[in-house]
Amino acid sequence: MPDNTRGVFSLIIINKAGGLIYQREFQSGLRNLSTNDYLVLAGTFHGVHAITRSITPKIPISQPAPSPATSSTGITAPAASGYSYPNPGVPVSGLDYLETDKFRMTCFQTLTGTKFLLFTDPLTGSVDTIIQKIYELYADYVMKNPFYQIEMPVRCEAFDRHLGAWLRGRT
Amino acid sequence: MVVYSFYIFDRHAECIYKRRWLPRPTSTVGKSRSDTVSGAAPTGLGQTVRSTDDDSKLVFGTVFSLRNMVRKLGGEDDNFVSFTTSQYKLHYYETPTNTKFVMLTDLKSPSMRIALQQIYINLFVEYVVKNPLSPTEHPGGVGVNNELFEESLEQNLEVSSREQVHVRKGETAGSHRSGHIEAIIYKSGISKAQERHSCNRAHTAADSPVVKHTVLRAPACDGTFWREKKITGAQHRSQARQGHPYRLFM
Amino acid sequence: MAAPPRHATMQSISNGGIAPGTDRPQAQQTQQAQLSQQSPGLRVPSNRKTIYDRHLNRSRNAELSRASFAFLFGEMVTYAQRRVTGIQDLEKRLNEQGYPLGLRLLDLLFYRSTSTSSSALSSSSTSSSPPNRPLRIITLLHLIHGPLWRLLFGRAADALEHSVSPDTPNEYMITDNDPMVNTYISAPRDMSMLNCAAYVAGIIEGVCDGCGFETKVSAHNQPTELWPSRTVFLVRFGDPVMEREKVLERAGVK
Amino acid sequence: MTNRFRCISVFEPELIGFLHMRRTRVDKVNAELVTLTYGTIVAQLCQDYDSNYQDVNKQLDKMGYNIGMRLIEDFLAKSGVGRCANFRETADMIAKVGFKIFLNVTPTVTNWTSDNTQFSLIFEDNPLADFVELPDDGRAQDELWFSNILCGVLRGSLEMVQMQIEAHFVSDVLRGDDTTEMRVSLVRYIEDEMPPEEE
Repeated sequence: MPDNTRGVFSLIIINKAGGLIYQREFQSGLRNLSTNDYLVLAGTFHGVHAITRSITPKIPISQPAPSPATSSTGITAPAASGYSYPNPGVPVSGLDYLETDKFRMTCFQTLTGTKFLLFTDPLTGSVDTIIQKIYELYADYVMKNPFYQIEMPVRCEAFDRHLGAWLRGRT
Repeated sequence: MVVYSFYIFDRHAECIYKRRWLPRPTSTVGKSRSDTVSGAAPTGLGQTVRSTDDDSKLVFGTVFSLRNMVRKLGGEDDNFVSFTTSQYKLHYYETPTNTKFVMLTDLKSPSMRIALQQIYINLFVEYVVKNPLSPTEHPGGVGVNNELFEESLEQNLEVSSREQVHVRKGETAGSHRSGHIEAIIYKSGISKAQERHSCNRAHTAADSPVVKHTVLRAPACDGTFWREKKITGAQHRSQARQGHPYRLFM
Repeated sequence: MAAPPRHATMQSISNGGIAPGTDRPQAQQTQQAQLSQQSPGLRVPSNRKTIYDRHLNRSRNAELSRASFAFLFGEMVTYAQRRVTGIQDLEKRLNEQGYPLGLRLLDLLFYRSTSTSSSALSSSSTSSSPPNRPLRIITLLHLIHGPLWRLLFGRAADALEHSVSPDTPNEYMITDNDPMVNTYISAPRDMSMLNCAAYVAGIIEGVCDGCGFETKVSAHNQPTELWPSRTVFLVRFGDPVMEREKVLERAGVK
Repeated sequence: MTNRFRCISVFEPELIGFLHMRRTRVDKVNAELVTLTYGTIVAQLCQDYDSNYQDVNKQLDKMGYNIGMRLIEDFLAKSGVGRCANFRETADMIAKVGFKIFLNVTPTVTNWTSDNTQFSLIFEDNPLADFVELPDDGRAQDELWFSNILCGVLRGSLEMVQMQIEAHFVSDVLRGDDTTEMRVSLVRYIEDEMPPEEE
């Protein structure tokens, strides 16, 4: 159990439409807002996240490099329009980490569009393993709960219980 | 370290300065040096360049909402420092006068907070605010684009980027310039014609064989400036290198 | 010993297909379903291999991911929930879905316990697992508490208790501290009384009925600090079973 | 539960020592429980739709779709795979990773169409259909697709990762065919709902 989870302030989960579906504070460190503020925050962040993805700098390819004819591609992804991204190997993504003086926010977006925002103090390490574990708990205790409706607010007692237990140090 | 673009927004949420460096895309050897040339050679641009003004609006929108979010969560005294995506890193610095400095760099660059502060303190304040010619307010970026500021900005970024990358030996600007480096100087509000005019004027001056480096020399459009600079400015460059990185002009 | 009242004759479906009528009490009218294995109607693959050619213990220790069971069970609950109103109906329906499993598992249990006669399979009850069906309530309950639980959930149940109060001698309790079926299920607050382990209660009921012990089994939440999803299966045997128990007791049949 | 109970036997004493170990999640279950559970689901459907096998197939597909939309999250969380570059890679991911994790089988991917938008999954072993023999009412073997839930699962999970596909069974051992084959075809890539990309 990563010992440095003491620096985890709070967690927010946003569904793929930008709606807030889960918010929980584990440790005080940030100002706590009303649920309405969190709803607004989730909505704006959803938009901002998309914009940060679209303002990714594009490097013009002067002589259009013959895009490697991947013979086996089915319907090919949108053809390169004379631009390449700074590091082409990595898929483009929106905002992943946000640093401020008082806290650090990690945003993990799943391929299905769900976003996990984890707020930790700037020095907390191994944030990626923490957020990966949270995703596994979410996949287990929310997605497998027949009483949870997809894209709706998460009110799964087992999820809260396991998340709290894991983050507060008891396995 | 590669810098992609740099913006300044005033307290009226208007983009008063924008600079984009588009490094050569597929430089095989090491880091593509962010060769910067002022003034886009109008003819050089084959591809359709994305209309640049909405880019700055998007950047401002992002930065503004993130700043508010951070203020709301972390408290009024917390401020937004930087964010990273899988492709780039955005650095942000806001002065108490609500002037916002934004810089987009690649992922490997360290925190540019100090650099932005330096740009604000040494460049913006010195050459824009204290410049009697430029108005106190900068609607449409008027007065920010004076050569002094531009020139020093180049130096600062050039030196600070070289500091980080420990100087690529033997690389001369001229040999890499193959026509498609371009930096779009875009000051919102200034008509295209005026921009081209200022660029041409600098162009003719730079071609004269003996280029005595003077403070007010505006960098040429097509990078010739660098070659002359190298010839005449060698001692300047070496001087800048040993001196502390931000002393810019003799 | 009278044939178990509701033991349905084996359907042509050894597993899926038409389940025995849910109204278990009245005898099944399945006599006309022909039992012949190679009835002309069913086509078989060209290699003529059918499930009867495979050894019954082939998938004995086979394992699948827990997630697949969780998703299937969750979908079963959602499907049942849409067709009923109220917790009692939902639990009744889950119970009915578990019942046929009980009937089938019973024979599998006996086949595996007698054929291997390994002691590991026999529960910790005093006598080694009896070759034929359990005759007494205690041996039946031990069969459920040990081998059946081990077959289904890989471990024995946590406790087996008998009611001490004189007016309910026919009530027994099997306790499972962490029922596998409920791991991922969080019932909403307004349905906190619901316990989806009614499905397992149905299985137990199927096994008991298969052995000739007509009974009613229900699942109840008994959370504790250490075991938040602890469940107790209340097994209530019918009066004919209790009479028979007394007769057998006098006859000294163990 | 007011009346008090006398304990007959707590679970074997020697296991008490393993109390801590037992609490850790064992993520494997007995295959027969899954097989029998699926069997009872199909049986219940046959009863609810009184043996109208078309409806049963449709309902199984719908149930699979609901499962698929949730199962994809579990798949992504546990396997940590990234986005597939093309449909061929998706097919391999489904066969070699997806089915392996959930049903512990690896169907073979064959019969690709030339434009790489359709392929078949051949199941040598189908745990859902263990112990199963279709009803001998002369219709089931022609109308019922016993494992139709799998088609829904594929459709649901791929839709969540922006791929719209169509899947159906072509042959099934339970119907007396020699192989169990499922045909999967890509309809289209679904654009992200996010604001349209810059050109």
